[in-house]
Amino acid sequence: MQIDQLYQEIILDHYKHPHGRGLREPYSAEVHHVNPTCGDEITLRVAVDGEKVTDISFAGQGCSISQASASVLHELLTGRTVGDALAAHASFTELMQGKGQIEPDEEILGDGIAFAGVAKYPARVKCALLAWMALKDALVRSVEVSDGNKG
Amino acid sequence: MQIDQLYQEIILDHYKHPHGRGLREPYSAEVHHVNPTCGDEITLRVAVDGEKVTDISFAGQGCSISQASASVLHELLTGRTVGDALAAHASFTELMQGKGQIEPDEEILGDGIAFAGVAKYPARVKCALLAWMALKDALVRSVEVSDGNKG
Amino acid sequence: MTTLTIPDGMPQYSEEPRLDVARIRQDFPILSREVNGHPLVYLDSANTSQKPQSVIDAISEHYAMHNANVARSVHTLGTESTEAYEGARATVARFINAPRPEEVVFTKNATEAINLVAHSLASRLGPGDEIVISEMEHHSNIVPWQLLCERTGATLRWFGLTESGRLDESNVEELINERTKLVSIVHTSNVLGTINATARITERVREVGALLMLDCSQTVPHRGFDVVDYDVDFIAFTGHKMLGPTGIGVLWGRYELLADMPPFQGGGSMIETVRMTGTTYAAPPARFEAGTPPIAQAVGLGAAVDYLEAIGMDAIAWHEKELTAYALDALDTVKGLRIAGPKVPVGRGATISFSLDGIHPHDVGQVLDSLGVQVRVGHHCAKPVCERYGVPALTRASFYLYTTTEEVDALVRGLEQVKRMFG
Amino acid sequence: MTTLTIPDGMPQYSEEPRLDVARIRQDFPILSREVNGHPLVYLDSANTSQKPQSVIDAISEHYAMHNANVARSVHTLGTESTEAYEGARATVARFINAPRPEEVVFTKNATEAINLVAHSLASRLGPGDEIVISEMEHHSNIVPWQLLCERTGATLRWFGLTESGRLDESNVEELINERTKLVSIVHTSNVLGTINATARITERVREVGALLMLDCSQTVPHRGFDVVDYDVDFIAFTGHKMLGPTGIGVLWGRYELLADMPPFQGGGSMIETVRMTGTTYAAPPARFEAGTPPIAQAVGLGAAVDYLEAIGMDAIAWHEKELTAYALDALDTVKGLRIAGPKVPVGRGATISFSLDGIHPHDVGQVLDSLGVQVRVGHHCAKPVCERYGVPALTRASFYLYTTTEEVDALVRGLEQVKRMFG
Ligand SMILES: Cc1ncc(COP(=O)(O)O)c(C=O)c1O
Ligand SMILES: Cc1ncc(COP(=O)(O)O)c(C=O)c1O
Repeated sequence: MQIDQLYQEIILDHYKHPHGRGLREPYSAEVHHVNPTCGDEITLRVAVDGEKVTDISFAGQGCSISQASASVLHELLTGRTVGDALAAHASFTELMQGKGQIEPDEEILGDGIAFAGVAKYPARVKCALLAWMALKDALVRSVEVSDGNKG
Repeated sequence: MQIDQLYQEIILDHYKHPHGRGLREPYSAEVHHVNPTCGDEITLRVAVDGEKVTDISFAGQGCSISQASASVLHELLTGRTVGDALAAHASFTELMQGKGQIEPDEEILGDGIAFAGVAKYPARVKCALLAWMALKDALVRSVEVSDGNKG
Repeated sequence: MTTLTIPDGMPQYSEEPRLDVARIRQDFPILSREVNGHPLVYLDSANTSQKPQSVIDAISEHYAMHNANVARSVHTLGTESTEAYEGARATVARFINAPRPEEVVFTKNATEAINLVAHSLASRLGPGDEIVISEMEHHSNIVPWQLLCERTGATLRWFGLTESGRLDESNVEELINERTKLVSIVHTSNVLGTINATARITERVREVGALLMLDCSQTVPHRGFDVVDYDVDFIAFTGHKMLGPTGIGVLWGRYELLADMPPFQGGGSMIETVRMTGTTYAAPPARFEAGTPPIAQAVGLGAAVDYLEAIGMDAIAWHEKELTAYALDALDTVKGLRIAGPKVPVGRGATISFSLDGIHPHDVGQVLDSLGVQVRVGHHCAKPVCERYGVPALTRASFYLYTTTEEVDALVRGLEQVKRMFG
Repeated sequence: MTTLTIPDGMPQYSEEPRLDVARIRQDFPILSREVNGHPLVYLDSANTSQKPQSVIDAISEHYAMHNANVARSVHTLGTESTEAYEGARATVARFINAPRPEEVVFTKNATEAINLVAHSLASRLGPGDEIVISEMEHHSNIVPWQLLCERTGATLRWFGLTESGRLDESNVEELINERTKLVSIVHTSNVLGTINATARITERVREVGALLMLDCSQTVPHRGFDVVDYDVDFIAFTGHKMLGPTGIGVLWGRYELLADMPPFQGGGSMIETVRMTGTTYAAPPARFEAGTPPIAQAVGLGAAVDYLEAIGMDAIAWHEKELTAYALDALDTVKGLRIAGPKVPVGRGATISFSLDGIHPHDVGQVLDSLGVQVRVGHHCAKPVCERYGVPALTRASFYLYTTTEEVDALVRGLEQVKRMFG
C-alpha cells in the first residue's frame, strides 16, 4: 500500500487550504467532538433554515485527514438539504467502514471520494469520521430544536 | 521420590493413634490457627507452670501430616521447659524449610525427624507446621499472660 | 455402566455428536508428560484447563511478530495488534451470542469481572437494599458482595441448598423481592457440579425489576452459553478454564447497563479527556479497561474459542456427560466414598467432589499424585458449600474434552491404594 | 556528536559498561520483520517493549509442560506452577531490592497497582485531606486519585512544570503539608523523558508524615530501581514495558503498610476463611491477588528480569544515554522540530517527544510508518503535559536496549520526507 493512496492530492489540498474554517453566526446547533485515541477535537456549527443547511462552520485541531474531511464536508453540503447531508453521512460512513472494499459514489460524496484510501488504515478511520459524526450530531440537535420551537 | 518417604510408618502411626488429642483444662493460653490454602484448622492449648510446659492439648481437622505433627509435638514437649519447646520449634521450622537438604537432630526432635521427607513437598510443609506455629503462638501468649500477672 | 437416558423435560441431544479423544489429546503437549514415573492423569480442569498447541502458538506468534500496544498507535504493528485484540473480542462475543462486541469487557479473570459489577453498584445501593447470592458460590461470587454490603449498608441474602446438592428455590418469592437490586448466582457449581436451572429465578428477578448476573466460569468452557437465550444482565467467565491463557477474564453485560455504569479503575485508555481538574470517560468497553489490557492473552483466548468451536461445544458437552455417567458408576464401587452433589449425570457438569470415610482429602490427593493422578483437594474456594455438607474439605475430580475413561479407571485404582494406606 | 560529559554532582558512570546491540537484536524475533517493505524500525518502546525469544519460550514452556493453578493444589503440576509463580515474585523482589518477596503484589498492569493503593486509602481519607501528584503524570497516575478524591471529598493538588520540562519544586513546602496524606509522582516521564529528582520531595514527605508513591513504569525497565535506596513507600511498574508479557504489573509496598491495608478486590485466594456472614483476609501479597493470578505472565516477567540482568542494567542505561545524546543532536538538525522536555542527555531517559511546525503528529506518524519507522503520536495518555506545553499532541520516539543509531538516522530521514509532503 503506497502512502500516496492515503494522502491523495485532494486531501493535501483541502488540508493546506481548508474551506469553511472558523466559527460563524448564526447557527442552529453547536457540538464538540473528541477522538479520545489521539486527542483530535472539532467544534462544529450548523445553521439550518427549514430543510436547508445554510452554513457549516468549524474550528479544531487535528491531522490532515480530519481537517481535510471537515473542509470537504463544508464544501459539499453547505446549501444542500438536511436529507442530502444525512445521505452523504451514511454513504461516507459506509465507505469508511468498508475496509477498502467499497466503491465510493462521487455523485453523493464529491471530493469525499478521495478518502477511499483511508478505509484501509483502521487507525485513521476515526480521523476521517470525526467531522462527519459531529455533523450528524449537530443536525439531529437542530432538528430537535426546531421541532421544540414548533411544539 | 517414593510416597512412603513422605508417609513414614511413624507418621501413619501417630495419625491413626493420636496422642494428646482433646482440649483439656487448665490451660494458660488457647489459639486457633488455620491453613487458608486447604482449610485445615487446629485449636491448641498450652498449660505452663513457671518454666514448665505441663500440658499441650489440641483439637482440629486436618490431614495425616498435620494431625500426626500435633501428636508428635504433644508427646515430645509435654513436661519439658518453655526453652526446650522453643528450641524444638526452631529446629522443626528449619527442617521444614530446608527443602530436604537438612539432617534432622533426633535429640531435639524425637519422632519429629520422621517429617524430614515432608520438606520435599512444599505444598505439605504448611500442614506439618500448622501445630508448631500454633504452639509458638500459644507459648508467647502464656508468657505474656504470666508476665502480666507478675507486673 | 448406566445407559444414558435423559428424562423427558430435560434438554435432549438430537444426535450424539462425537469427538475423537485420542486425536484431541495430541494437541495438548502436557498430556504426554509423566508425573512421578506415571503418565500424567490430569483431573483438575475445573481448577484450570490445559492448553492446546494452537493457543500456545497464537500467543508466541503474537509476541514474535505483531507485538505492540493497542488503541494508541497509528503504526502498522499497533494496527495489527489492535485488530488482533478487537478481533478476539468479536470472537468471544460471537461465542456467547452477545448482540454487540462492545458488550464484552476484558478483565484479568472472572473474579475481576464480578468485582467490577459489585463496585459499579456502590453508588446506587444503601441500607434496605438487598443482594442475593447462594450458598453454592465460589468465593469470587461471595466476597465482592460482602465488601459491597459492608461499604453501603445493603444486606446480603442467599439461597440455601437441598440435600441432593441443588439450589433450594422454595423461598424464591420471599428471597427475591422489591428490595432486591441484584441476584448473582453460579451457573455451574465448581464443587458440586450442579448446573442450576435459572428460569424461576429469572422470572422473579424480572418481576421485581432487579438485575441478574450469572457466574458462568464453569459453564462457558464446557457447553458454551447464550446470553440472549438465558435473558441475563451480566455474566462472568475466565480464560484459563477454557483452554485459554491465564491473565484474562470476561465480563459480559447488556450494553445499556454498561453504558450507565461508572468506571471501576482509572487510567490510560478509559478516558475521553483528562484535565487536572476533572475527567470524562470513554464508552464501554474501553471505560472498564484501564491501562494496557491483556493483549496477547486476548489473542490466546480467541484461539481457544476457535479450537473449541472447531471441536464443537455439543460434542464436548456430550463427551463430558458420558464420562460423568461412567465416573459416577465407577466411583460408586469405591466403598466409603460419598459424593457431594448430584449423583446422576443430568443437570450437572463433569466435576465430581467426594469424601472418603475417615481419610483426609490432602492424603487422598497426595497418594493419587504419587500415581500421576492430579486431583484438587481442599475447600475449592467455596467454603460455605463444604460447611453446608458438614465437611472441612473434599477431593475433586474434574474432566474436560481431553479426559478419557482410562483416566477415570486410574482414579478409581488410585483410591483403592489410598484406602490400603490409610484404611 | 556531543561528547558525553556528565556534570559534577550528577551520578557518574565509573566505567562505560558496553552491550552488543547487534547480538541483542538477534534475540528479538520481531526485529527481523519488514513493515511496508522497509526493515522494521521500532521506536515505540515506551509504549510497549518487544520480547526476546527467551521470554516467549518461558511462557510457552510453562503452558506446554507445567501448567496448573497455584496455591490450591497438592499435586505435582500445581506445585511446579506455584514454585514458578513464587519464584518469579522472588526474582522481581530481588531486582528492585525489596526486603521481602511478600512486598511484591502482582497486578494486571501498573494502572491496577496505582488503583489498588488509591482504593485502599478510601476509608482513611476525608474532606481536608490532600493528595499530591504532578502535571507530568500518565493518566494512570491521575484518574485513580481524581476518583478517590471524588469519593472521599479529599483535595487533589499537583506540582507544576518548568519550561524546560522538569518538576517545579519551588512550592514544595506549601504543596506538601500536614494535610497531605500521599504524594504520587512519576519517576521517569513517559512524554518528556524527564527523570525526576526525588530527594527534596522525599524529605518533605517524611517531615509531614505523608506516604510517597513513585510511578516507576518508565524507570524499572531502563535502569532498574532500588526501593530501599530511594526510601519510598510504594512503587508501581508494568511487565510489558520491560521485555515481559502483557497482563502483569507490579505493586511494591512496604510490608507494614500493605499489612495494614484493606483488600481491593474480593475472591478466591485472598481469604483466610469465608462464611456467608463474613470473611477474614489473608496476609499480603495474597490479600491483594484475588482470583487466579497471571501465572504464566509472572513466569514470563521472571524470564524478562533474568534477561535484563544478564545484559546488565548499567550497560542498558549507558547504551540509552549514548543513544539519547546522539538522537538529540540528530533531531536538532531537523528545521522546525521542537523538543518537549529536557534537551540535554542528563536527568532524562531515552524517550524524546517533539512537534514539527505546522504538521500534525498523526501525519508525521503515518508517513514514518510508510517507511517502517514506528513512533507513537497523540497525547500519550498524558493530556495535561500536552496542555501545559500548549500542544494537542506530540510525536514520540523512544529507545531501548535493542535500538541502534542507524534507527535514529532512519527517523531523521523520515522526518525530512514528512516535511517534503506537508511542508
Ligand atoms: C509513566 C507511566 N505510568 C503508567 C503507565 C501505565 O502502564 P499500564 O498501561 O501497563 O498500566 C504507563 C504506560 O502506559 C506509563 O508510561
Ligand atoms: C464458579 C467459579 N467462579 C469463579 C471462579 C474464579 O475464576 P478466576 O480465579 O479465574 O477469577 C472460579 C474458578 O476459580 C469458579 O470455579
